[in-house]
Order: sequence, then C-alpha cells, then structure tokens
Amino acid sequence: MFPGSNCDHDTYHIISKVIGQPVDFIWHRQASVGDCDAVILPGGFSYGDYLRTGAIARFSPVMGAVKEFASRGGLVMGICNGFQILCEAGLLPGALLRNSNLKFICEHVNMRVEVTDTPFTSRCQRGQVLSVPIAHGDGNYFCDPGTLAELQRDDRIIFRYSDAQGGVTRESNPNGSLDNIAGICNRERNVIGLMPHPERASEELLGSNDGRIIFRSLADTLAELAKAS
Amino acid sequence: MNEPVITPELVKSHGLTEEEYGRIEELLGRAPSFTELGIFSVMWSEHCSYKSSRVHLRRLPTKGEAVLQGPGENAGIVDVGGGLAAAFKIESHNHPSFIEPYQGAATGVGGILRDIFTMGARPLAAMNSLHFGPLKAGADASAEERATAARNRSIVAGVVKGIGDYGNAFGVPTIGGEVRFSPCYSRNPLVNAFTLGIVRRDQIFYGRAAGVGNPVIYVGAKTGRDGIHGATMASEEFGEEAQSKRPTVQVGDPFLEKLLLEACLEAMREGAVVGIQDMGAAGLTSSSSEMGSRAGTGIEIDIDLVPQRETGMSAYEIMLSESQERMLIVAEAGRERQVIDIFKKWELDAVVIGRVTDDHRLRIRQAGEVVADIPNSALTDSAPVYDRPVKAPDSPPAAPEVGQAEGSNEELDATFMRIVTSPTVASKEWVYHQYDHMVRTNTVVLPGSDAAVIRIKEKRNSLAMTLDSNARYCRVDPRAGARLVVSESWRNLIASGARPLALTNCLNFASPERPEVMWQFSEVIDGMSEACRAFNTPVTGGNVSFYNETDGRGIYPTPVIGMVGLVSDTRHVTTQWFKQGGRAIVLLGATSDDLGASEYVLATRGRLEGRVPALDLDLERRVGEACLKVIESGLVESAHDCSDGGLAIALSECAFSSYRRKAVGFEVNLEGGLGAAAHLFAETPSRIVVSAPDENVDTIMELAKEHGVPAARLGRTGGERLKIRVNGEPVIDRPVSEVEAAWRRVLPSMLEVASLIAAEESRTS
Amino acid sequence: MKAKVYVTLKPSVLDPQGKAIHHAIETIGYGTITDVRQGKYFEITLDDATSAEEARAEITRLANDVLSNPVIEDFRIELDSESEA
Amino acid sequence: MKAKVYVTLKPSVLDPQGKAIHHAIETIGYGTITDVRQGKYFEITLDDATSAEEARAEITRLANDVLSNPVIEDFRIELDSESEA
Ligand SMILES: Nc1ncnc2c1ncn2[C@@H]1O[C@H](COP(=O)(O)OP(=O)(O)O)[C@@H](O)[C@H]1O
Ligand SMILES: [Mg+2]
Repeated sequence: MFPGSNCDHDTYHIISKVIGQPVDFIWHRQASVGDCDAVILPGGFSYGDYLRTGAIARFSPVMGAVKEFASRGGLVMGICNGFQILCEAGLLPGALLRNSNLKFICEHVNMRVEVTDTPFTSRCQRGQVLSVPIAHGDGNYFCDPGTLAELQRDDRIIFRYSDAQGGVTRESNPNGSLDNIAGICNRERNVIGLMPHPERASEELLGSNDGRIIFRSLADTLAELAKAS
Repeated sequence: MNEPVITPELVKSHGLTEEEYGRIEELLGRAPSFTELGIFSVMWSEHCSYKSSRVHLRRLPTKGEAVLQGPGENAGIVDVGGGLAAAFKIESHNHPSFIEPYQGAATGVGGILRDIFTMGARPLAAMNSLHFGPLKAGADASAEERATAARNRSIVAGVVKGIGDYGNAFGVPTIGGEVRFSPCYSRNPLVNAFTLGIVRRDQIFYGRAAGVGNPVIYVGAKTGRDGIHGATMASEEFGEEAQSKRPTVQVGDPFLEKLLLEACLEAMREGAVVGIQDMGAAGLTSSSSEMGSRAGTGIEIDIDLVPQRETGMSAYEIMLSESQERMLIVAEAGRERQVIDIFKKWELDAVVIGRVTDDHRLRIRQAGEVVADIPNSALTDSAPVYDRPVKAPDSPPAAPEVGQAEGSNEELDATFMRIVTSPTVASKEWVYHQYDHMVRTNTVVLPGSDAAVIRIKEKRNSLAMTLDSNARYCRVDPRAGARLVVSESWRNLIASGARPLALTNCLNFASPERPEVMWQFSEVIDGMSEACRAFNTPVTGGNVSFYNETDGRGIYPTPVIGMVGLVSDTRHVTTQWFKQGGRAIVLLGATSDDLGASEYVLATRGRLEGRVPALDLDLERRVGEACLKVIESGLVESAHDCSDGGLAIALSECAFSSYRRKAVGFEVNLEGGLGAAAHLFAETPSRIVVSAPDENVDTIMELAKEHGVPAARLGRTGGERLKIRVNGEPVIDRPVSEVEAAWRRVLPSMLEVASLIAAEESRTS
Repeated sequence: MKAKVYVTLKPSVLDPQGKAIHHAIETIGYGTITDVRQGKYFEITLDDATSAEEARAEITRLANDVLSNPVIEDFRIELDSESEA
Repeated sequence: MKAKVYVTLKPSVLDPQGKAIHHAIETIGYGTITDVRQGKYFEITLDDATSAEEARAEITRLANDVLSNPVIEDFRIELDSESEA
C-alpha cells in the first residue's frame, strides 16, 4: 500500500473473500515484505502520481524489498498503478504514457491471453478473451523497438487488447498502447504488470467474472510451489 | 497590526448593507475591527447564512423513521439497517466553476467529500448534476453566439475533467448524475456535487466543539491566500468584474484529501476525536464559530500557530482563506499527541491552534493581541434573516395549450430522431467514461440506468441513488415542477428495485433580490414539501445557491433532488435494459395528453410552451408500490421510468446496448384516443416500462389492478429494429443500431476538441 | 521556425504537484532543496514561411488560449530566431 | 540559488500529448503550426549555502533519478547563477 493507493481494499476483498486465500496489507514504509508468497501492487494514484505515474512510489522503502523479493524469484503482480510503479522501478521494461485521447478512460475492454506459461495465466487458454475493466489516464504502453522485439520474441506479452472475438485491432486499442499491449512480464516470468483491473471483474454481481482466472492461476501456482517445497 | 480603517466603502465592498453594518455594531457594542468585519461579511453572506432562504426552508418536512440526522449538520444521515447508516449531501460549486471550470468543479467534489467524511463516513459513491449552455450554435448564429457555444464546450470539458480527476485520484466511484442543457446556463453553469458515505451507527461524528479546555487541532493543507472571499463571491451576481475576481481561485489536491480521509477515520476510530468539521466556505471562520455554536461553547485561536503556505498573511486573510483539504478537530484534552501522531503517519500537518472556552465567543489572537472577539450567536443565530418580497409573475410564462406539430408519420419519425439526439436526452457516456465508476468494487448498476446502485459489502442489501432536476417544468410552474422532479427521483429508485428513504436537495436560483425569483423559490419549497410528504421521503439536508445570474440574465429555477433508497435484497436490483428477445413489454401507468413544457415542445417549437404534465401524487405512489411489488416478486427482467422525451425515448433506452449486453429490439403498438405525438412524446409522469416473460404478465396485471394502477401490454422485445406503431399504424421503424449510434455520437462529436484543450489547460502533467 | 513556450503557475497559486514532489524528494534525502514548482514546456514548430512577427503573434495567441490557463498560470515565449540573435 | 530543469520526451518516443494538442489546434484554425512537443519544466530552489558545483551535482542526480524517466525522457539543466553569467 502506498499513500494514494485506492484499489488496495478491492484486491484484498477478491483474494480473501472470492479466491479464499490469506492476504495482508504491506505499508509503503515497511522495509520488508515478510514471509509472503506473492506481492500484489494495487491500483490507485500513489503519491498523487503528480510527476509521472509510479515515479515517486518506486523510492519507498518497500520497493527495495519488492525488488529483492522478485530477484529471489518471488511472484509480483502490478495492476494499473502497480504496473506503472514496476516499470518506473525497472522491474519491467518500458513506460506508460498518457492515453492517446488524453482522457481518463473507465470502461470494460477485452484482452486476449497470449501466453499461458506464466504463474498468472496458467489456468487460461491461449487466445482466450477476458472482459476486464480499465480505469486509467496513463496506460499507453511504450518501449523502444529493441525491447519490443525482445518482448515479442520471448513471448513476454501476456495480454493484448482485442475485440470480443479475439481480433487484435486498432479499434480495440483503448489507449494507444504499442502493439495493443495490455500486460507484460519480465525475463524470468515471475513479475507481471497489466493495466486492466482483474479484481474488478471477479464477481458476477459486478458484471464480469473473467478476471478471477488470473487470481486462481496465481493460487494454483502457489499451491504447487508449496507442495514442491 | 496596521489594519485598514473601516469606511462605508469598505463595508459595501464586503457585501454588507448599511443596516447590516449597524447590526454588527449593535451586537458587538462597538465598531468591528477589520478582521471582524471580514468574519461578519463571510458569515453573513447568503452562502453561509441562508439569510434569504431560511424562512422558506423551515417549511420542508425533515423528520422520518429512517432519519438519524436531518439538516443542520455537515450531512444528513439515514439508517440503512444492520447497524449501518448512510451519510449524504449535495453541494453547489456553480460560481467557482464558471470562473475556472477545472479547479472549480474539482474543489466542489473535494468539499462534498469532506462534508461526508467529517461525519465519520467513508465516501463510497459520488454523483453530480451539471447544467450548461448549448454546445452548438445554429447555422445562422452570430459570431457572439458561436463564441458562447465554444465557451460552453470548454466549460463542459473542464468541469468533467475536474470532477473526474479529483474523484478518480481520491478513489471514490462517480456512479451517476445528470447533464442538461439550456441557454439560460450559458454564463451560469451549474455544478452540483453529491457524495454518499457509510458509517457505523454508533460511530457518527459531529461538528461540535464540546468540552471546555479541549484542544482545537488544525489538520491538513497549509493556509494560503486562496479563495479569499469565495463565500461572498458566491453570493453576488456576475458581471464584467467577475474577471477581476479571478485570482482567488482555489486549487484542489485530491492526493492530500485521500490522506486526510484515512488519517481522520483513523483518529476517529482511536476515540481521540470529540468533534470535527471541514473548512469549506469561509474556512477557519465558519468551522470554528459553527463548532462552538453547536456545542454551546466558545473557541479561542492563536492565529500565529496556523500552518501557513505564504508569508506575511494577516489575521484577516488567515481567517477568510478557503484553502482546500483542511479540517478542524476538537480532541480530548491530553490526547493531542495521539492525534498528531496519526496525522504524521499519513505525512500531514496537525497543530494545536487553540482551546475550547466556556464563553460562547470566537476569539482570535495574533502576536498576543486580540484581533477578533465575537459572540458565536452573532455569527450564526443572530445573522440576518430576510423575508424578501415575493411576487408571482403577472402572466403565465408560456402559452397553455400545445398541439401536435407534425402532419405525417415521416415528420413524427424526424421529430423522434431530433429528440433522441438532443444533448439533454443523448448518451452521457462521454462524461462518465472519464469517471472511475468502479473503484471499491461495489458498483452493481453502473452509470446509464435509472439509478446507480452500490452493494454494501458483506450485507444483503444495496443502496440506490439518483440526481434529478427539470428546470423546464420549474420555469413554467415552479410548484408543480418541484413536485414532478421529486416524483421522478422516486420513480428512478423504484424502477431500480429500491425503496426510497430520504432526499437531499440543491436549490439553484437567480437573484433573491428579485421578487419573482423569491416567488419561484417559495413555490419550489412548497411543491417539494408536498411530494416529500406523499412519498414519505423527508429532506435530510441540502444547499442553496442564489445569484446564478450574469448581467441581469438569470437561470430557470433549478432545484436538484438527490434521493437515496434501499434495495432490501441485492438480487432485486433491476436495470432499465431489455435482457432478451421474446419478452412481453408492459406499461405501468397510462399516457395522457402531456406535451407541454416537454423535450417535444423544445424540439418542435424551439422554446417552452404549454402546461407542465399533470401529476397525481397518490397515483405516482401507487405506481411505485406496484412496481416495487412486481420487482420484489421476481416477475420482471427490466424496469425503466418514463421521463424526458416520453415513451418513445424510454423504450429506445431500454433497447440500446449496455456494457457487455447487446442491444435488444422491440415492437410495440400504442393504443388509445390520444394524438400520435402524445403517445410517443408526452411526458406524463407515473409511468414505468417493464419487460417480463409472457407467463408473468397476468400476475403483473393483477398486481397493478390491486394497487389501482392502469397497465397495458404494449408489445414484445426481440429483433434488431425499433418498431413503434400508433393505433396499428407504423410510425417509427429503424434499426436499433442506427438510432443508438446517433444517440451515442452527440456529445463526443461536439466535445472531442474541447476536451483535448481542457486536458492541456488543466495542468495534469 | 521553432518556438518554446514555458508555462508556470502564478506565484500565489497552490502547486500540489510541486509540493508532493518536494515532499517526496525530501524523504529520500535531497536535503538542500527547499522548493519545487512544476510547469509545462512546449516546443513548437512553425511553417518555414512564417515571419518572426507572425510567429510571435500566433504563438502568443496559442499560449493564451490553449497551452496555459490564464486564471492560474503565466507563460513566457522564446522564438528560436530571437534567442539566437 | 535557483535551478531549472527541462524534461522532454526522447525524439524517438511518440508524444501523445503533443500529437493530440496539435490535432486540436489544427481543428480550431492554427494553420501555421506543424508540430507540438510537450515537456515538463521544474523550478527548483536550493539552500542558499549550496555552492554552484554542489547544486549542479545535486540537481543532475535529481533530474536523472526522479524528475525524468531515462527510458523515455531527456533533460536539460540551467542554474540561475550560470545563466546570468
Ligand atoms: N435546500 C435545503 N434543504 C434542506 N436543508 C438545507 C438546504 N440548504 C441547506 N440546508 C442545510 O443547511 C445547513 C448548512 O448548509 P451549508 O452551509 O451548505 O453547510 P456546509 O457549509 O457544511 O456545506 C446544512 O445542514 C444543510 O443541509
Ligand atoms: Mg460542511
């Protein structure tokens, strides 16, 4: 949790009540992530996001601990503002620029699952289309051509914005992201960032259940890890 | 201290009359100091003192079973069961939003959020009611009219971005509201912001400075010279000199507000807080005098201790500053450290600036010297109250009868398209897509249906809320208009499956110094009261905004109603959209010849004509009860109230696609002795369109009959067209997708460029 | 021709951005910095055919109407040809 | 002492703000403007006791670490004492 995080309780709710896994908040000034199995950086506007989104959060003591946790292979997921922080902190490549229409956009979009061999998408099928909301002003993913080629080559683009049938089109790109990128992972595949909010699409009552599969995949992975150790 | 000498000119420039100044001398027993003059001028301004409205507001019904807190506190509170209560209120920020749309609207949202969390409630939903001048000038418009339209577009873009940026960053979902257009708002835009929060019944806080000797703690942002005289500005009409008042603009900081929220709620939970109040209009002055007055105590402040952003500020400036994101807390003596530590954890300033006293006075010291010493009652209870002259207009404002304008079915179809694409009726998606309406994952009904609904996590019930106004009606007949607006709110909640509990209101009017305006005001109060009694929905609070008038041109009387209701079981939440084909469409209620003062009249005549629709409050109540019954019995799949544009528009809105649901066409036949235009476009109240499986129709009809409510089967859902026949004759027959596309395109096509510029000007990096 | 426009907040107007940045960098050890104000900066390219005079008029209008908000901001213009002179 | 930091997007980075604003001003009739790039601008006040050298080092570090994101942005620094020289 950072000052200004505002999707922290939503994520907490989904993991504890809907997925049924234990969760705890970690305060931004804590210098350790404790003995948790996975760290989720929630959405919101950390430190007001006045400079660049995520730019200040990356200096908080807890981010040092998150980096260390990730380098040990710990699972880290950044949602929306969390994704922006991971990019700023160098845990993921690239940056998130202002949406191409300069507006904050809050709506349901479709994203296609591109890769299933990550701890976050193991339950998904390749090409599966998930309906998940976005809510951001800076979600326009950018990286240099070399990095993009690497992301493509190494299958590190996990989600792409698409239409309901899975077509990756210009019209289905809500914010101008390069190559319709909605989510990526690091080389080691243990750190993932995505702009859409799966925690807002994990209950039928709220209009979509599609995001749940991401948390379920994560829970599966953790269960397997626990068994293995 | 070298303070200016008080001259008649100085008194006048503070918006005080000679008599009022005389009154001040009398109450003090001496001439006021400069600082005191400033304090009186803001506390006695229309905005803070309600001096013109108070005698009328007293007539509103404010008591009811569910009401835990009525008017008089920062927000009203109703019981929502399970040990929880909902705090909600609406507030205007019209004048600041005209001067600086982005910051004006943003700080309006900030202010109403603070009003809610001051009471201990976490804000869980926001809405807003917006009124603007036309976005497009006609083909033969003058250069001036075109400039006005351009200015209106930039106001809309700035206001919407300001509301979005503040609420989104703060983390409150903005889940509904209304956007309406009329030329009278061209230089008088209305920005009314609503917030609802939830609090445990036993953890409600009040703005009371109880406990003599308790410390008074200032928390939040530092004080700057922002908005000095904001409250008096909101109490004067605009003219050319409004330009020169510009430097007083306040800038909002939603990030700081979010920290303030968390810190305040934490301090309250710890039990160290005795009383708390936000510093809104008139800042430190109103918060300290009101807290003292409510508790029957006094407050003494050492002005040098107030955290200041700028150097060399005088006591006058500090007392009158309207810097945002500040609160005043009275803590238990001996626990100030605890409060300060909590705020420090959230990286916020918290400073003891004074004490609660027993002498019922507001006393301000600077460098050891007393610079203001005023009895609280002089600022609050003894503030002037005016029973201003009231005068009904000599002739009714519009021709009484309205006939059908069209000769052919083609013309009726063209009128239909004109109404569907009028900005007031058109889709407001362009607006609410800029608002995060899902954060906190409670929003069960997203914007676009009759009322917005949030679930109460871990409880079975949900809260529905709606904001409504109709200045067309209130212009033609303020009393009947106000009744109609309240009944529209009632109907919106009912159609969503909620039982209405109570309402808040924002009364936007022109200058109270004109007797016709005061007459409108008085009539609106009476109309609203009648409807509130009929529906048993008391008033828990609200706000009055007068002087919405520029260069002598005033707005239509525009009361905005914010009604809140409870859905007893979240499974009963109902939306307006047809869910599938092959369903029966039933109208609860019946259409009459109510074309007056309608969108139809505006679309065909270009101006207001006719009487407002006739309303039978008892019938409205019965339609509501019947509808709630059919919803709670699980008989219907959708329910939508009929309002702007009449039945043809209501049916189309049921058909249009929504979120992940595809559009569903329909075919209906409207029968009866009325003209075709009335069937299609009459705005008769007390009507709700429902859709249901065939096998439920008989039961629905029976239930309607039991409630003494007329009901008719209009047709069926299904297909991809929107087909309306009148007495068997086809009048409208178009693909839903085509009508929907036209309806969705209206605002984006007018506002896209303005919104890019607003993004640039709004200083978001 | 190129032009630069600098937009800054008027001195008395609260700058939440600058304030938040200042607060943050203080906590991460930038002790010598006492204040931060944030502004905007634009690089604008004009048609080559535009004269310096026209350019100045056009850019001034643009800065006034679009790039800045005169209620709370001031701006300053630099034309490349001039700055070189 | 005062310092100014200008942060601009690298030329290779598409500038959504600049592009959108260019599109908007074209529509409202700024015909002579062919390109707009938007950057950020910071005015920083340093402790009076700071030497020019220290200041330059401190501000460079700040610009590098905090005010700009090297993935997408470049920056330029101006120290007030120097610009006067
Ligand atoms: N139209 C109205 N109907 C009922 N109560 C009202 C109305 N207008 C104002 N009030 C009540 O008067 C009190 C003062 O309102 P206001 O000055 O707006 O409070 P604040 O400054 O805390 O926002 C509040 O309790 C408010 O609910
Ligand atoms: Mg208040």
